[in-house]
Amino acid sequence: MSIFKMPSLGADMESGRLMEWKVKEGDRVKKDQVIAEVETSKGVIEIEVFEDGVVDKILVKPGTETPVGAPLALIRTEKENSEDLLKELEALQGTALKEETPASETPEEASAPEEKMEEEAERRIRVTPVARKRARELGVDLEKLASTIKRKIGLRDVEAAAAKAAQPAKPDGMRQAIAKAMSRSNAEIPHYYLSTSINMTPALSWLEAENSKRSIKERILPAALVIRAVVKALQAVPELNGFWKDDALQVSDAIHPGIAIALRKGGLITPALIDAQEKNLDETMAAFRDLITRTRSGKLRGSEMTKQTIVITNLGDLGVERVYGVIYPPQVALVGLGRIVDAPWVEGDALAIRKVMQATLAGDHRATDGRTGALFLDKLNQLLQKPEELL
Amino acid sequence: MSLKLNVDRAKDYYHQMLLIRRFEEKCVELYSAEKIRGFLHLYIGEEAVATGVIRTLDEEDAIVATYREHGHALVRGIPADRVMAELYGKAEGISHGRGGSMHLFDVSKRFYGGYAIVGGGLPLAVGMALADRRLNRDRVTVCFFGDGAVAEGEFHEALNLAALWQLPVLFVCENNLYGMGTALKYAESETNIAHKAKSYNITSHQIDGMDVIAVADATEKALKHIHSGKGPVFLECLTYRFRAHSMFDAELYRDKKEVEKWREKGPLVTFRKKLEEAGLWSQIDADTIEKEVEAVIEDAVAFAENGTWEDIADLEKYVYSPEVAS
Amino acid sequence: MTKEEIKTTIKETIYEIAPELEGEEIPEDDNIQRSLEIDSYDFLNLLTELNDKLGVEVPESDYAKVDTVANMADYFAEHMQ
Amino acid sequence: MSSETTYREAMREAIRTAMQEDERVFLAGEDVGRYGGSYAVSMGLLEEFGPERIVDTPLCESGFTGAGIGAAMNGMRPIIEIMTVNFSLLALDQIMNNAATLQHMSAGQINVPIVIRMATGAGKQLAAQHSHSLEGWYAHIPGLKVLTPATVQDAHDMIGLALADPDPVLIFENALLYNAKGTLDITLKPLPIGKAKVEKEGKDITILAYGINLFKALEAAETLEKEGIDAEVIDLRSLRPLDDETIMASVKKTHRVMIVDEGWKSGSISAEIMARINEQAFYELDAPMGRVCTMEVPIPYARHLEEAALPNPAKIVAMAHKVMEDA
Repeated sequence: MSIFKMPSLGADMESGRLMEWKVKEGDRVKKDQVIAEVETSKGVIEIEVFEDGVVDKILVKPGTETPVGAPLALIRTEKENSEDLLKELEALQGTALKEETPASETPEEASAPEEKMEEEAERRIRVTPVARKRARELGVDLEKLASTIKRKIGLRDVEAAAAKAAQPAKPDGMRQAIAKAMSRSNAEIPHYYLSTSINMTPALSWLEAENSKRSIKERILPAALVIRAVVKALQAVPELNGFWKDDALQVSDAIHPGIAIALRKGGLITPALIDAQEKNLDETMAAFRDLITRTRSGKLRGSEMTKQTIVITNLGDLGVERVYGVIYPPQVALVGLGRIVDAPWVEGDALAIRKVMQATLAGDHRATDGRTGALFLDKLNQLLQKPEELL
Repeated sequence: MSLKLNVDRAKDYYHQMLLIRRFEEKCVELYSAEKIRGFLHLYIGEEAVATGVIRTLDEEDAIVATYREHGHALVRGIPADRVMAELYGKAEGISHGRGGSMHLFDVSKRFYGGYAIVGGGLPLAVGMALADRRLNRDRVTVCFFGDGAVAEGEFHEALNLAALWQLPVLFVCENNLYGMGTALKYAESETNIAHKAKSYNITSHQIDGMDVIAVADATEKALKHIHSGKGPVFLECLTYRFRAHSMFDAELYRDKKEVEKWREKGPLVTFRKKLEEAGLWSQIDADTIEKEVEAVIEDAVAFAENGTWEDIADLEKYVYSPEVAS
Repeated sequence: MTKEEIKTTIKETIYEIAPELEGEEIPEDDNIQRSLEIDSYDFLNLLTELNDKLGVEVPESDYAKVDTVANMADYFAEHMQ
Repeated sequence: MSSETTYREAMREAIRTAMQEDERVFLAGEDVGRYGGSYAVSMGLLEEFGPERIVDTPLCESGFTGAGIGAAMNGMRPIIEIMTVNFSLLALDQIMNNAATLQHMSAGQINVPIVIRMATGAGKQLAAQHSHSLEGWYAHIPGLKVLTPATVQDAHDMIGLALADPDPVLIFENALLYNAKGTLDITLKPLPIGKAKVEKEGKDITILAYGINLFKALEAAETLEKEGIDAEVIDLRSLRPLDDETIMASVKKTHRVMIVDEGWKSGSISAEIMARINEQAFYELDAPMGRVCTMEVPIPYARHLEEAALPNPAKIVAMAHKVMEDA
């Protein structure tokens, strides 16, 4: 038996609201299967189960705000019950289980006649007066809201809906999360920065030629090509891909680069492009596309919010030339990519105009030193000079 | 006849009693014509009491009356037109149409109403007298009430307090023998009300309420007693109302013959007889008085007819005093 | 399809790609990416969607010709025939 | 100038000051003089002001209340003490038919500047005939003003406010408060009649209370605070006129309301307040309003039964939860 708990999807996450169960009691589940959706300050995130097993008992009803670490469900697994687990189960059975079970039944019983009444009243939406007023003011569609909120709709629901509509990922919560993480980073991590100019003309020419052969749906963005190059460079210089934990560098074999994705109305999310080392260029582009789409629709998976081994920040679209990033702890490096600009470039003994991009590395000086960083940037440069090898 | 009766006085009493009589007769007519509504309690037959008492008072003395108080109001000098307008419910009425027949007030004449809860005015009169005493004002408060009030607790409470505190109150019980339709003998174990009052240690007299001279005479004596600081006086005036209790009263409770008998000794009849005996009747020029009274009443009706209705926007006026800067 | 209809289609597609712009006026003569904070990914999406709707595929070499709504409409109008 | 004193002493001090300042003020009622007042409010005043101004009356509530009204009509500023609200029913004719109506019936010719004080409330095992809470009932009557001092400051200030008022003012003093201690600052400008007071600011739920229930509500608010519920507690102070403005402002702030009412639920002041909120602030409500009232029984004698019948902090907390949870 194991306990499926509210995951911590970020160092600053304290609780989450279980929005939807994708399984029911008795369902067989597989490791990494998405079994629920949780609403956090960063949006709705799909969460996965970590073991194979059978859903034994669901402990938390949708709509419930639950602290990180609180039990959400019991999964029957082959794992032997450790003493600690037994204790925890016992405690659950003693409290949460007993409380939750009748609690989940009582309201149903209580709401049964109400539901009947609702049917008779052609399913009148129950909205408090002030919520109704605010909904009018804020332009919130109560019918729509009522389709997701099954209980009575109150002021808070309307204001939350309005805020969500205005800013899909609750920027305030996100801003705070970023603030916390960045403050911690700056306080703890001794950063060093290295920067190099990369001639992107060969890469872009190649890519243009490549794209001209493809349908619009198969086109590859320069960003994907650069991600692919960064990943390959990291394979050559693995010390930058991993974590600083317990005063030691832990290099990660898998490369899960967190890709900084801006939300148009403010805020930035860096979900992981999982197992990028296993993906060729097309797969990288596909994963990148998918990641952006899901980020913007608030449908990220829990693992994508927690597994990043390094961050790649590309602010080139905004016209920035150089990015000096702040490392997300406990990661040990961040790659910053600037705008590709036309610049004078010395080739042999001639001056030419080339497409040039500034690549920056922010490194955790506790984990690596400048030499490692330099090796990485050099490798990245080399890779981008032979883009056909990135396919 | 201890009171010196001269022509002026005779004219005055006759005029007052006739004014009440004609005014009330007019009220019956107007009520039947639906000009006056609500309750209308008529004083016809009892004119001698109000006239005898009130014409003897000083103008600083205060009057607390009942819901059968048109007569008292008129005798006190509240203009007949203002009273009539009030009965019409017009804005020009003495209470701007808010009081009606049962609640006439004119503080400028120290006429403090107009109470329609039997016995309710008595404690007020006690309090008014208490105030005069506390403020060292040598005034009397006269309190009129009917025999019905005698059964009320407030009657006893008020008499006790007035006597206990030796207050300047003149209690005038207009005993017309009926509390609405219940004869006194069915309401009181002791029908001599003056006796009851005596038990509170109050100087108390039973007098002929149909004889204005007797009433005035007793009042004069009572006021002397009160002004000398000897406490309240109680006058039980035996009288009779000729009309029903109110307009809507079939008078099943009394015999027409009894009414006829009392009419024979009605205050106007009695007074005329006395004046004739004294040789004064020929001097008072009753016809002229009659015409004067007719004119006053005609004017009053015209005034009321021409009156306006209080603006409904002002409905909530006079619930609380206007804001006073603190 | 008139040019105005094409413009309308372009704008509708922009709203689909960036729903949070809903209600905002889309300028016709400003650079789409810069004025609306549309990044290269969104831009690619926009062109992909328009390809589906209008049947015109814009090669990367022509990106400079479709930088504003007005230019884009001209481009599509020309290539749709 | 502030000092610690009891509710009783604060009231006595206010009466004393008023009597010193204004010859027209006198105090009358059963046992106010020689006995010292049945709740000892007037203790010592007879010696100071004499029997003409501290007037012992016989047991005749209607008589002496009516006398007070008459005195007020004729230039005095009487303070009538009715021993308890229960006995005021014997004076109801005078209060309701005379004091409340004279101004209107006389079209403003007469005003009645009387102050009628009475002890009110249950909680001392005095059973059904000595435990009424009818302040809300009196608040029904136009022409009257109804005050319910809760604090020591108001026990003092409301005497002065009531005497200064040109109209009849009823002061309901909860008998359990006479011994209550609190700060009194006689230099403070009194909050006018008809003004409620926000005793504790909060953002989650408004608790409206008056008289002794103010303290029960404040205690409940403390408990709620620990649970993370930030309650706003308002002392209504005056049940007529009611301070709609302050009530509605708070409703607009918290969107949740409950009322603590010492009276019975049916036709109570809490019902009136709910109705007004419905009329004036319906679209501010985020949950049905709640109220804690006295159970609808004549107050029983036995301690546990009496306690069960009355509002208390636990009931207030429970009702607050109900209102909070009803989202």
